[in-house]
Amino acid sequence: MATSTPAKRTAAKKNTDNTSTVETIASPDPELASKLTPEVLAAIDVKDTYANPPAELSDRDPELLKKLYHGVIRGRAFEDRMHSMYRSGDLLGSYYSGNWHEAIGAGIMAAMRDDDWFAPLHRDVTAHLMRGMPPEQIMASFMGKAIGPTGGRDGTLHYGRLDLRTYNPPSHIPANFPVATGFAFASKYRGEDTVTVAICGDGSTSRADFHEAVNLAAAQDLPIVFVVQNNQWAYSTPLPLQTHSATFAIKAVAYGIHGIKVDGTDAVAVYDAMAEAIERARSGGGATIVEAVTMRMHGHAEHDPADYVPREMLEEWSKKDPVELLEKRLIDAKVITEDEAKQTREDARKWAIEARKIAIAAPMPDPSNIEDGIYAE
Amino acid sequence: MATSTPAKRTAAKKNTDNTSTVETIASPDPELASKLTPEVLAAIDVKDTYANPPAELSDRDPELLKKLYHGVIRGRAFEDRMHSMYRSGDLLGSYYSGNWHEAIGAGIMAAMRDDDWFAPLHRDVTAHLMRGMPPEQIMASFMGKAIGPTGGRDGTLHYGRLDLRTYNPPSHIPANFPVATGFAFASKYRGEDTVTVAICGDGSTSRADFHEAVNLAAAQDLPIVFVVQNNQWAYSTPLPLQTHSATFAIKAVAYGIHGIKVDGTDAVAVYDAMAEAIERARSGGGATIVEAVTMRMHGHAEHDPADYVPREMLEEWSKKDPVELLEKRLIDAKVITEDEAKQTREDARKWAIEARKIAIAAPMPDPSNIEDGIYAE
Amino acid sequence: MLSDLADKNDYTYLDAVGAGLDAEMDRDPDVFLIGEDVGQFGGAFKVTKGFLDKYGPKRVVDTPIAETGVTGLAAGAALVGLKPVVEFQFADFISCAFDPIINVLSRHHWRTGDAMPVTMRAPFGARLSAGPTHSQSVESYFAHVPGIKIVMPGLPEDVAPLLIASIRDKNPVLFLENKYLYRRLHGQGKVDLEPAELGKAKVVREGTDVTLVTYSAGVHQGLEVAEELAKDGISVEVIDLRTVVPLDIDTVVESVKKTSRAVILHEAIVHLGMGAEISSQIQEKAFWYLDQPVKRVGALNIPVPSSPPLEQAMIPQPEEIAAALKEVARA
Amino acid sequence: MLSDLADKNDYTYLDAVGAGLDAEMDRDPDVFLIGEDVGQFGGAFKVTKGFLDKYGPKRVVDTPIAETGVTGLAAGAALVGLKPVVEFQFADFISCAFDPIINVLSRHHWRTGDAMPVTMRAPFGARLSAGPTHSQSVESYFAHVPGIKIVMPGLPEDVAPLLIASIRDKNPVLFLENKYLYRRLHGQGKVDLEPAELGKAKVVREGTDVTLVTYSAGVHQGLEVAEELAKDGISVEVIDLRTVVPLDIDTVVESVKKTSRAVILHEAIVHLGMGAEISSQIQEKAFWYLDQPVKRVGALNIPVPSSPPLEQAMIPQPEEIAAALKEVARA
Ligand SMILES: Cc1ncc(C[n+]2csc(CCOP(=O)(O)OP(=O)(O)O)c2C)c(N)n1
Ligand SMILES: Cc1ncc(C[n+]2csc(CCOP(=O)(O)OP(=O)(O)O)c2C)c(N)n1
Ligand SMILES: [Mg+2]
Ligand SMILES: [Mg+2]
Repeated sequence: MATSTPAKRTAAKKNTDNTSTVETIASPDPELASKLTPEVLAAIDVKDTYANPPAELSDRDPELLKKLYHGVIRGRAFEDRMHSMYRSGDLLGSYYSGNWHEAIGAGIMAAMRDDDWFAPLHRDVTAHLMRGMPPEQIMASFMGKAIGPTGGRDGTLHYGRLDLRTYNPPSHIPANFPVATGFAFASKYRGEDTVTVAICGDGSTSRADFHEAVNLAAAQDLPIVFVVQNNQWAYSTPLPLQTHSATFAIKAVAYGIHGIKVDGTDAVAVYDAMAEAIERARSGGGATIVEAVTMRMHGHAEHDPADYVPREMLEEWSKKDPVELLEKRLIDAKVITEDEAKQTREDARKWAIEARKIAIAAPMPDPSNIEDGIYAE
Repeated sequence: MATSTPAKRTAAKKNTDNTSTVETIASPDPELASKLTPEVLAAIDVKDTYANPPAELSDRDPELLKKLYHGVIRGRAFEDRMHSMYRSGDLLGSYYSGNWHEAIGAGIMAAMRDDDWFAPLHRDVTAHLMRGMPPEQIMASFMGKAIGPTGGRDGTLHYGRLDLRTYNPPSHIPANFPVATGFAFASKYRGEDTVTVAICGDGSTSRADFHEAVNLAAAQDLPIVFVVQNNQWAYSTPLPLQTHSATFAIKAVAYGIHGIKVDGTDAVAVYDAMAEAIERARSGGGATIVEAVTMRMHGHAEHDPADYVPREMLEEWSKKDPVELLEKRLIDAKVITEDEAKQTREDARKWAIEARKIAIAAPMPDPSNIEDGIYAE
Repeated sequence: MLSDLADKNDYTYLDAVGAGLDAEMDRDPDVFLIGEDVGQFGGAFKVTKGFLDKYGPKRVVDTPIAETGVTGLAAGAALVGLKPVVEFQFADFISCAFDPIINVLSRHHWRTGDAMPVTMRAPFGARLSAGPTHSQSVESYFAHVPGIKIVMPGLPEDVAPLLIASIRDKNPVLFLENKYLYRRLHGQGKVDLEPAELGKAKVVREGTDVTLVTYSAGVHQGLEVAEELAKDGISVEVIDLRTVVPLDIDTVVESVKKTSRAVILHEAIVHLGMGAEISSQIQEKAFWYLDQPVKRVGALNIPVPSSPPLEQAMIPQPEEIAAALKEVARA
Repeated sequence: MLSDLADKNDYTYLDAVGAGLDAEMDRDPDVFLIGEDVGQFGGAFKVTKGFLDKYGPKRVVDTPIAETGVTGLAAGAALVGLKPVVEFQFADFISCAFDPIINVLSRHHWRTGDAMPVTMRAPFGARLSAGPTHSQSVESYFAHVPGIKIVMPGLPEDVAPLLIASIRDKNPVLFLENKYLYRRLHGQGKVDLEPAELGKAKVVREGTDVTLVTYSAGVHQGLEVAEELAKDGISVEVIDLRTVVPLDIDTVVESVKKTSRAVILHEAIVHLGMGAEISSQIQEKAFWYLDQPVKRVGALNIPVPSSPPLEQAMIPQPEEIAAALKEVARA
C-alpha cells in the first residue's frame, strides 16, 4: 500500500500489513503504544481496557443488556436497509455506513439519560435511533424528502433534533465538538446535572475544533464526554498518516483530563466506559476522552469501493461483528433465547422496511417558502 | 484574585498564591504534574529538567558561553532602550517586553545554525538580534519608520527578514507554527539538513494553529522544534484558565513526539535542550516541544500595568533574572572577568543608544507607492 | 448600574457599550459574556471593567485563546436557551472563527428552525497605527452569508439601544464597534437603554443635493464634511445605515429619489465592500432617478498600513469625501 | 503524460485539471500536491488519480484533516521557494483556512516583498444535492481581500492553461473548479498546455443588444440562453471573466459601451456576490452609455438547499436568465 511520505510508508505498511491481531492495528503508533504500561497510564489518568476480555455478563442487569441488544439489532437492520436503498437508487447521494459502529452507539445511549445532550457526527445511526429519531426521518434526510428533520433543506447525514436534545451538525468535522461544549456549559450555568456526549472520528482529532473544544472544556471543567470512534480510516487516510499519538485516549493528557480506550465492538465494554465517564462528568469530576476502537467495514461512503483498505484487514475485522458478538454472548448467558433473538431480528427488519415505505411515500418539499426562516423572529 | 469559573478560581488561587517556590507556579496543574515521575515521563518521551540545578560550566566551550552571554546582554540592553523609548513617547504604540525571555532567545540561537529556519513570535528580540536583525530596524518597526523591515507597512512586533531565514509573522498567534512546518517541509523535500525552530507562548498552545501544525509536523516527520515560552500569563490569563495540562512539554504525548521542559531563565539549560532537540530533528529523529519556563515581568505590553499579577509572584521571579544569573555564573566560573562584564554591558548600552539615534533620524515612509506590491510580478 | 454613568450627563461610545451590556445582563440572567481577558482585566479596551465583580465568574467568562472553540461554545449555549455575548479582542481575530460563524451559526435557523441568539462584539477599524492585522474592517467577510446580522453603530446614542437589540435578537449578530471612536466620541445626557430596531437606517442630516450613505466612523466624517459643504451651498443628506445587514435600502432609495445623486462612504476597502452592494441596489431601484453615477468612497485596495502617513493615505480622508460629494452634486 | 489523454481527442473538464497539474509537475520539480486523500485515493473527485505512482509520496502528500495547518504549511514552503498546490476536498472546507489565507498568504508580499506562490484548488458549487455545507460558491469570501487572485474557469479548454498560469503565478491563487462541470463538459482535441494570462476576460460570444458578464458554470448557461434568444432576434454578447480577481473590467466596459445594456450572472448569492462589484464598476465607468440599469442574476439569499426541487429554486435557472436578458435588452 502506497502512502504519502517515505517515512510513513513504512509505518503504514507495518500498521496495515500486520493483520494477525486486530489489537495492533488499532493504534497509530504501536511502538509508542507498547511503552504504555498500566503504571504509566495510571499516572496520566488514562485507562486502556481495549485488550480486556469481554465483560462478565452474569451479574448484569438483564434490562440493560436487552436495551443494548435491541439497540444494535435495530441499528444493524437500519444499516442493512440503507445499504440496499443506496443500491436500488432510493437515495439522492451516498450513504455513510455505520456498520461495526453499532455497539458504540448502543453503549453510549444506554449510558446516557434522556435529558443529557448529544452531539453526534456522521456514523451514529444506532445512537440516533435509540434516542428516538424516527427511522423514516433519517431515510428522508438521505432522500431529500419533506418529512426529513430539515424538510429537505439540509440532507444526507445532517440530521438531528433539538427536541431530542440532539444537535444537527453541518459537514465540517468536528464542528459538533465546540457546540457540544456550549451544551455542557449551559448545564453547568444552570446548575443542572445533565451531561453532554459528543462523537467524532479518528481523523477529526487532527482538526482545530477538536483541540480548541477539548481544551476549553477542560479549562472550564465542563460536564462532557468526548467519544473518538477510532475506525482506523479517515476517508482513505490510515492512522499513521493522521497522527503519531500512541492512542487517541492518550491525547487526554494534553488537556489534563481522563482517557479511556475501549473495544468499540463490545457494547457492554463501551457502556462501562461511558457510564464511568458520564458519572464522573455528572458529579463534577471533569471531562473524558473515550476512544472506542472499531473498523470502518465499508467505504467512507457507499460510492467509495475503498480498495485502499487491505483485504486481510477487513477479513480479520469481519470476525468482530459487534452485533453477532453481543447476540451470542446474551444467548450464552441466557439473557435471551435463540428464538427471541430471531424474533427481534425479524421485527427489526420489518420495522426498517416499514420506515422505508413511509419515506418512499413521502413527498418532495415544496420550494415556495425556501426564503423563509433565514432569521428567527 | 478573581478568575473566570468557580472551579478555576480555586486552581488559579492555588497557583498564584503559592509563590514560595517558582517551580510550582510554572505548571498549569501542579497536582497533575506531581504524578509525573521520571519513569512515567521516560515512557512517554518527555524530559523534565526544569527543577535541575544550573548546568555545570567547567567543561563547556567558553566560546559558546560567551556567545550566550553577549546575546543576553545585548537583548537586555535593547529591552531597556525600548522601555525607555516607550516611556518617552518615541514609539507609535506599545512595546511587548521580552525581559526574562533573554535566556530563551540566546539558548535557541546558540543552538541553531545560520542556515536553519526561524519562525518567532512577539517576545523574541534577543533571538532576532543574535540572528542578525539590525537593532535600528526593530526600533523602526515600532516607530513606523521607513527603514523598518516592512518600510512601515506593517509595524510593532511584526518584523523578520527572509534573507535572515526569519519569518515575519502577522498578529494572529501562533500563525507562525503552520508556516514553520512549511519551512521544515521544504528542508525535507530538498534533502537538506536544515532544521526549523518556531516559538509561541503558553496561551498560544490553546489555538487551532498550534494543534494542527504540531500534529502535521509529527505525522510528516518534519525536522522541527516547537518552543513554548511558558511565561505563565497570556495577557491577563493565568495558566489554570488556559489549559489543564500538567505541563506544556507533556502535550508532546498527544502527537507522539518528544517533550522537554527546561528552566527558561538558564541560558545554558535552554541551549542544552535546544541542542538535543535540534540534533534529533537534524538526524531524522522527529519533532520536539521544548517548554521553556520563565515569567512575564512586565504587562502584556507596556500600556498594561498588569495589576492582575500578584506582586509576590513578581518578587519571587525577580530573583531569577536570566541575565544576572548567567553573568554571575560566568564570572564565578572565570569564563569572563567582572571588568569584561562591565565593559560588555557598557558596549551594549552604547550600541542600543546608537541604534536609537539611527531610528530616530530615519524618515517616515512616503505614501506615494503604497498601492504597489499587492501582487508579486 | 455598574458604570458610574448613573450620575453623569456625558458618556463615551465605550461607556455606552458597557452600559448596554450591563443593562441587559442585569435584566436577563441568561445573558453571559465570554472571551479572552473579559473578566478581571475587563477586556483589552476595558469595556467590561467591573463586570466580573458584579456578575461573577459564571457570567463573565475568561477563556483560553480559542476563537473557533469559543464561538462554537456560544452556538451550543445559545441553542439551549442562553444568550452568549462573545467578545473578540480585535475584530481581526474573528477570521479564526469564520468557519463556525458561517457554517454553524449563520445557517442553523434556516436548516432547523432552532434560534441562535449569539451576539459577537468586536472592536474594529483603523486610525490607530495598528497595522494590517489589528485594523481590519471585517463586515464584508460576512455580509455575503445569509443568516447573520451586522450592526455597526456610529453615533454614541445609538450604541446601547442597538447593542441591547442585538442581544435580544434571536439570530447571530455581529456587533462591530469602531475602536477609534471608543473614547473620542461623547453622547449627551443619560445613556438610552431602550432597544432600537435592527435593520433601520436613520437620516442623520437632511439635505437636498446629494445623499451620503454611510455607517460607523463614516457618519462623523460625513456629518463634518456636510457641514463644510453647506458653506459652499451644497446640501448633503447623510444616512447612517446603523445595520449593514439587513440593509435598509428603502430609506436609501427614498433619499436618492429625492436628491438624484448618491455617494457611499465606508472605511472598508472599496472592492466588494458594502458600497458595492449598496451602489448596485441604488442603481437597480432608482436608476431612472439618478443624475449621476453612484460614487463609492472607501479605503484603497491594500492592507491597512501601520505607519501613520501610509495609513492616512489608505483610508478615506475628509478632502476626498468632500471632493466626491462636490463632484457628484455639481456635475 | 500521466493521464491517457495523450491518445485522445476529447477530454473532460476534470481531465483538463489533471492534465494541467501533471504538465506543471513534470516541468517543475518544485511543484508539489498536498491535501486530504490526494495520494493513493487520487482525491475525492479522482483528479489526482495516478499521481502518487508517478511522482511518489514526496510530491503527492496526503495530510491529516487540517485545513488551517496545511494552508500554513503551504505558505511556509512557498516562502522558501517551493510551489505548493493545495487541494481542498470541497471548497466549503476552505472556511477552515480563511484565517491563514487572508492573514498569512494574502498580505505577505505587500508587507515584505517575499513571493507567496501557493495555488489552492477547490471544487465548488451546487447542483449535486449536496446541501448547505457541500455546495457553496466561495469567491465572495475572499474577493474583498487584497492580494489573492481568484480564477474560475468555465470552458474546458481554459482549465489547463489557467491552472498552469496559476501555479506559475507568484501569488496566492484560489483556483475554483466547478464540480458540477467536472464530467459533464468535454473539450475537443488535445488539452492545451500553454499558460493563459490571469486577469483577462474572454468574449465567448459576440453580440450587439446586451452584454452578459459571467464565469464558471454561468458561461455555459449563458451561451445556451444566448443561442435561444438569438432565435427571438436578441443578440447577446457573452463575456467569460475567467479570473474574477483581478477583474478585467476593461473588457466588460468596452462591451457595455457597445451594447448599452448589461446583465451579470453567477451561481453565488446575489447579495455582495461578485455581481455587486461588477455592477458598481460598470455603472461608475459606463454610466452615460447605459440604457437600462445593470441587472444581477444569481442565487437566492439562502444557504444551498439539499433537496433537488429546493436547490433548483435557489440557483439561477435558464428561464430566469432569459427573462433578465430579454427585459434588459428590450426595455
Ligand atoms: C473540515 C473538514 N474537512 C474535510 C472534510 C471531508 N471529510 C468528511 S468525513 C472525512 C473523514 C473523517 O474521518 P474520521 O474523523 O476518522 O471519521 P470516519 O468517517 O472514519 O467515521 C473527511 C476528510 C470535512 N467534512 N470537514
Ligand atoms: C488568534 C489571536 N487571538 C488573540 C490574540 C490577542 N493576543 C495577542 S498576544 C495574546 C496573549 C498571548 O499569550 P502567550 O501565547 O502566552 O504569549 P505571551 O504574550 O505571554 O508571550 C493575545 C490574547 C491574537 N494575537 N491572536
Ligand atoms: Mg475514521
Ligand atoms: Mg504567555
